[in-house]
Amino acid sequence: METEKRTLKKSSLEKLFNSLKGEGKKIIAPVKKGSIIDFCEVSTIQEMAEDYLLTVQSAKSAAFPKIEKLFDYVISQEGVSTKDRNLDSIPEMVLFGVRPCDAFGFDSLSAIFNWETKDTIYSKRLEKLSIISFSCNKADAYCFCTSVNGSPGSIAGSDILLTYAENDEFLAEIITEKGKIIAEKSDAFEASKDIDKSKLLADVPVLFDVKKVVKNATASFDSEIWVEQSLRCIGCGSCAFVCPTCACFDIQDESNGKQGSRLRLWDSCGFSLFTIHTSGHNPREVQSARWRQRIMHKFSYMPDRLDVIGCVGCGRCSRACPVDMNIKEHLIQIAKDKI
Amino acid sequence: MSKIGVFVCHCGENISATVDCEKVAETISKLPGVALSMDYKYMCSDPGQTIIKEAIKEHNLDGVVVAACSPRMHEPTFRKACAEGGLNQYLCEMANIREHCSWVHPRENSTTEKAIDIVRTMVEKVKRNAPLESIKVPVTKKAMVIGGGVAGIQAALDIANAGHKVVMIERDPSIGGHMSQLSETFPTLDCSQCILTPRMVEVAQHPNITLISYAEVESLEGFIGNFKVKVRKKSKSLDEKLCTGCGLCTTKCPNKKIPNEFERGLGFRPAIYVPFPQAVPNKPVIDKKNCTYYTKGKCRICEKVCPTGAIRFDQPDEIVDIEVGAIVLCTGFDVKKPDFFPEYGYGKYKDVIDGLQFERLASASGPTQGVIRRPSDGEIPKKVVFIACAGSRDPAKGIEYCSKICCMYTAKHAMLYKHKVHEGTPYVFYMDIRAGGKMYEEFVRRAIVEDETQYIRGRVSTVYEKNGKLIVKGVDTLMNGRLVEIEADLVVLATAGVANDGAEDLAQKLHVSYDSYKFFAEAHPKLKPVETNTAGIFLAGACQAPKDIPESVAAASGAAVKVCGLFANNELTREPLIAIVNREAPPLYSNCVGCFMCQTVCPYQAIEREEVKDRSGKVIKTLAYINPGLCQGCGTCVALCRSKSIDLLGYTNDQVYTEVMALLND
Amino acid sequence: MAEFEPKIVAFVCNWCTYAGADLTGTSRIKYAANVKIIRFPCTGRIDFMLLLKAFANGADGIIVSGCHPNDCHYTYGNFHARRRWMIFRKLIDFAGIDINRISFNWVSAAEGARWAEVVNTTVETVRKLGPYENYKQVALSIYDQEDKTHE
Amino acid sequence: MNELIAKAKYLLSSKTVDVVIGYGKGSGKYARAEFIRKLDDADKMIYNETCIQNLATYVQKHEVKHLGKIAIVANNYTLRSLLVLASEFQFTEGQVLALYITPENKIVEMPDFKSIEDHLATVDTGLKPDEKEIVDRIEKMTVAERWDFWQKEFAKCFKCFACRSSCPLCYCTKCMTESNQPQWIPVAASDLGNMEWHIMRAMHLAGRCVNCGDCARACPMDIPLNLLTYNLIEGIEKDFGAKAGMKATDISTLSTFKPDDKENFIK
Repeated sequence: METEKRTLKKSSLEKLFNSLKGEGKKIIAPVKKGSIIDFCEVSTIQEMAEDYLLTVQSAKSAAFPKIEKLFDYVISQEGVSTKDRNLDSIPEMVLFGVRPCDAFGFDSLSAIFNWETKDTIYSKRLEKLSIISFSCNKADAYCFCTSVNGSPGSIAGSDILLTYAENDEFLAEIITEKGKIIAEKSDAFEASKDIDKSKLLADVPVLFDVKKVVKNATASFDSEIWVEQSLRCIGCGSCAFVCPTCACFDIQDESNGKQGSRLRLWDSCGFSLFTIHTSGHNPREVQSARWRQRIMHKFSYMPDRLDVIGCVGCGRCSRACPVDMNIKEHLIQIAKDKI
Repeated sequence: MSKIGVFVCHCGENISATVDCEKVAETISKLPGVALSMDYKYMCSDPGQTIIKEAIKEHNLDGVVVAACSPRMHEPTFRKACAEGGLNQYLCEMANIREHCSWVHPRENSTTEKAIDIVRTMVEKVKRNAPLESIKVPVTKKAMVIGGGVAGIQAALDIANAGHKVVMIERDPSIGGHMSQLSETFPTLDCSQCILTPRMVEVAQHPNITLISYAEVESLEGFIGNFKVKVRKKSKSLDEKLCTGCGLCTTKCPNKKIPNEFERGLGFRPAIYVPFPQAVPNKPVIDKKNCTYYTKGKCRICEKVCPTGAIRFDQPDEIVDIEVGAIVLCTGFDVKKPDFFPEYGYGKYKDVIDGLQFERLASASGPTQGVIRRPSDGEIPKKVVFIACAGSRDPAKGIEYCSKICCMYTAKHAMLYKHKVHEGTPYVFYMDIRAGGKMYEEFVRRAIVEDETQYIRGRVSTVYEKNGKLIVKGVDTLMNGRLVEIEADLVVLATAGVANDGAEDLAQKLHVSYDSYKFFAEAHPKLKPVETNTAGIFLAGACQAPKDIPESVAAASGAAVKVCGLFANNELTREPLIAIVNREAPPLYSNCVGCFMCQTVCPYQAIEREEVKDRSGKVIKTLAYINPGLCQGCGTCVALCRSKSIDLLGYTNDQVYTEVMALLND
Repeated sequence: MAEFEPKIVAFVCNWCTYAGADLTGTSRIKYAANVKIIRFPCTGRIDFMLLLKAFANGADGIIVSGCHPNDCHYTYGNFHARRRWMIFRKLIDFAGIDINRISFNWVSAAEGARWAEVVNTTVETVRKLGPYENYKQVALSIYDQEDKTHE
Repeated sequence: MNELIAKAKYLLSSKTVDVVIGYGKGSGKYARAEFIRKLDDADKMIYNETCIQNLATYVQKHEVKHLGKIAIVANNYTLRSLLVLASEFQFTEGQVLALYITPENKIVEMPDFKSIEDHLATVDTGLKPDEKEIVDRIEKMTVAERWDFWQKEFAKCFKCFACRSSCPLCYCTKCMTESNQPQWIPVAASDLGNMEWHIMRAMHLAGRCVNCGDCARACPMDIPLNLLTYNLIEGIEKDFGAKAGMKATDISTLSTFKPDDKENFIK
């Protein structure tokens, strides 16, 4: 649908929130948890973090939780009987106050999960998910959304995008049907005023030409650069786990021997055993090969096969990295003519 | 799915009285992987065992659980039955529903429920059992006896007479040990030399015994059945093949004033010498520290006089490798040195001597031809004071134990003295008289009654010299602590028996453990008195703790039997319930990262280093390797291993983990 | 309401406590049926993870028992185990696990009566403490974890 | 820090080592590890209060090992980690040259274990007062409070294993949590999986942890993992008089015993 512009008074934000709550939706919003800010379920708008740039974790868990039950099983003398999970148990959820980069992240996620066959559970979660995002009016040195086809005010992936304007108002963009329904039900929005959105957004300079990254990465499988860049990397999974677009998972059974559940769990290509074969052979034996995989997957394989970039430039991986593997720097380096 | 057979035993009424065996069998029959579950009155009876054997064939079972008594009772029985039924015996487990259930609980549902839990747990375990083959280790049927004292001699002869080769290593130039220094022996007072010498000769002449005297162990490698011992043959400066033992050299040696060790310094010997007349082998060695040629570079008289030209001044030490299957340690003991008793003036006053010195004085072959003469002036002492527990049972001196033999030899000394010096008076200061042993108490009585030895129960505080007499000050605790002062002509200390110098060093070379007194430690104080905790290495005699002759000999024969038992088969078979380090395909090779924290927890030194090499021979990885010959299967390394690279067959991680789950999840 | 019957697992060594428990049986000494024994060659073999696993699988209490010091069939196994427990016990206590639910003992092959006593006292202690609810909840969490994603 | 840069250049040009592992300016709070192999790169090197990562972690890293002989900028934690690694036969004397930087910013070369041991013997390696204080605070809680405290913390964990990867002593090629016969620890980052993982990890560091605190710093969810090991370090020193990483020949606390180890809970 055509994006509708409206206005939302800051004072009406709670009205919007409560109307969503009123519909019995599960509302997930940034919350201050001790020293960090993370996405948590909230029941009042006051629980939301006052002032935040980004949460430590991305919003992906709303559609791709760190643990997803696929089915239950029981072993008896007759054999194994399975019980599919009940999709109706998946709740109506709202991501409230996420950033455009997070919303944008779901595009790449969906591209992966619904690549050849549609992933029912993921899609069901997405279907029941509404995203009300807030544009960024500030950014930090790790942000680079503008270099990867994103923007602090991008509407991609959101149902409603709110951009804070002066005099306690938000410029509200109702992007989808879902958004429209929410807006109508809430009755919190007012007629649009003529506001220049671009002035309200954080300034995130474009640092590299992503097309060059794609071109160079694809052309440099055997480059020394991967070794150079990854010497510091200690092979943990923090980058992948906070990433909005990392979709690698592991399938595991949890059981007490007689009955159990099959689970889908987050996994990371950075782990040394990620690709190890039963034979003992590991096609990505060293960390440099795993680092290359991480970059190539996002900037070569995904554009090539799924026609999306596997990165939204949120910079979470760099913030989370214990050894300061700053992806922005590495991408700038890769974008250089010769690598 | 596995095919487990479960056999629930009523044990007559013993189990069925409180456990509903039918219900147990019936419930278990519903478990996944259970092909057959039945109950029977007496599983251990012949018909019971036959049922199992036939069921294995009929249902083609791949695991058996016998729910009956304790595995400590009948596991061997049922494993044997399974083996006869064509099932690997380690695929049979027992569920203990008698000792641990029916006998300790009343007839209630809970008891039957518990029985079901126990059986279910073993069913889950046995599903994860692997067929195991007992370990076979080849055995080198040759023993090494280290130490040529009476214990060593006994052990060597027993093993040799059983038809096995024996190599005897003796540190000194001659075998015989302390017993050869003794005059008479308690409680029979028969001459020590007379009973020992024939045995010494027998050793030398025995076709199965190779005697290597004047030699010491350098190092030990290998494990039970397969030891490699490096032995240093100290240079005797002599070609033993040429030497006839005529002894001319010893008479012609100009340097004759060297204190004689054998005589405990009460006599002298030349630089080239035979320790004592009945020495075996009876060929001299040159004492390099005292030989004029070695010290000053000239002399060589012995070389000149030797009729066969056997002297070899340039002879080097020789290192020989000897492969043996078992080792018997008989390195004996020593007695406390003079400096240990300043208060008794030992080392200060010539006439304060120790027990062994008295033995020499009393010995017909000794420096005084058996006449008791005191060292200072050769006078015959009129009053002799024997001080028992000189050092022993004295925490202040760091020796808390009882040296055990002193009470008896002190009584013997008193008697010998009295027999030789009728007018003399022997005094004995003692703490307690410990005369446990056949005819021992009677012996001490004789010393007191017939030979009028004055036994004074009390300690001696000091001994000092006053105009030619030794004043012994002590108390008589039986006369409520009355001070006693004796003007003695000779004082004999029953010095504490202690571990040999270098015992610790030897123990470390052989990987046998030793106690805080440096005596070698037995594997179990009651049930394994002659074994060490290194399989294949045995103990005999006073290297373990002070022992008298009969004890040493008994222990020696015990050790010899253990060795013969080991040699009874060409291979030794061991239960395969041992730890193993996992192996993976390259490039990992194993989960083991070679931290070797397991090495220090192993009580058996079973964990070795194994190097994984590439084709070029370059070491890629160093891994732990567990020697199946040494591992006893305690599993301490398994629990410690962080990467879970070690597992214990029969109690694998998978098995015990499953047991926990099965026990708690019905 | 029926009295709470705690589930208790006993990790014992083969040579002392297991034999001791056999003796309890041969002496026909009665004790609570709540305790079930798992046999190990030696206390040194008992992995600390197994204790956690017992709780995770619904045990309310645990008994660990082996040879008295110096009596170990393998000479040192129980000494190593003792150190392990000294450290592990402090750690899990610090992590908020209730160490009163774990009873560590030395029971020799001759102490049949003592085994019965160890079992009965442990059962009583744990019965007073009640079911180990918060651990059970955490253990079951695995099956409904996804709902806790945004807690 | 020019002295350090000069030292690095000398070590490289004189072929004493093939790589100098040091610190360079980071993009965040902390300095980052730099692997200096070319002389010009040495100019990147810095040393200041932001340089706290325990670089000993890299000594075990496959790619770094293969760079050749290593010089490593070290603080006391790094030195102790090196000695623990040495006592566990993870590298041999002479493979690693430690460049210890004194509080006065003087560089001390420590080419062998003895020099490291002698130095450590002179420094205070005990828990810092603030560390003690936190441990005491938690110990003072009731069991229930401690349980809640840790459950809240563990719930944050998503098993990225940054704690493990950042720890110089977590060098197993296949961690216990990855051994799956049996699957000791649930793979899922569930409450149980997380608790068991963190307790297991702490236990595997008992008597080995040198208290560098990198596990806690590495955790993206800010779980105070180092508290678990603080608590162990305290107890192990009290009960066994042991302290990790003081000698290259040390035997780890859990790999040995004393017949007279004193406890009060085994009945």
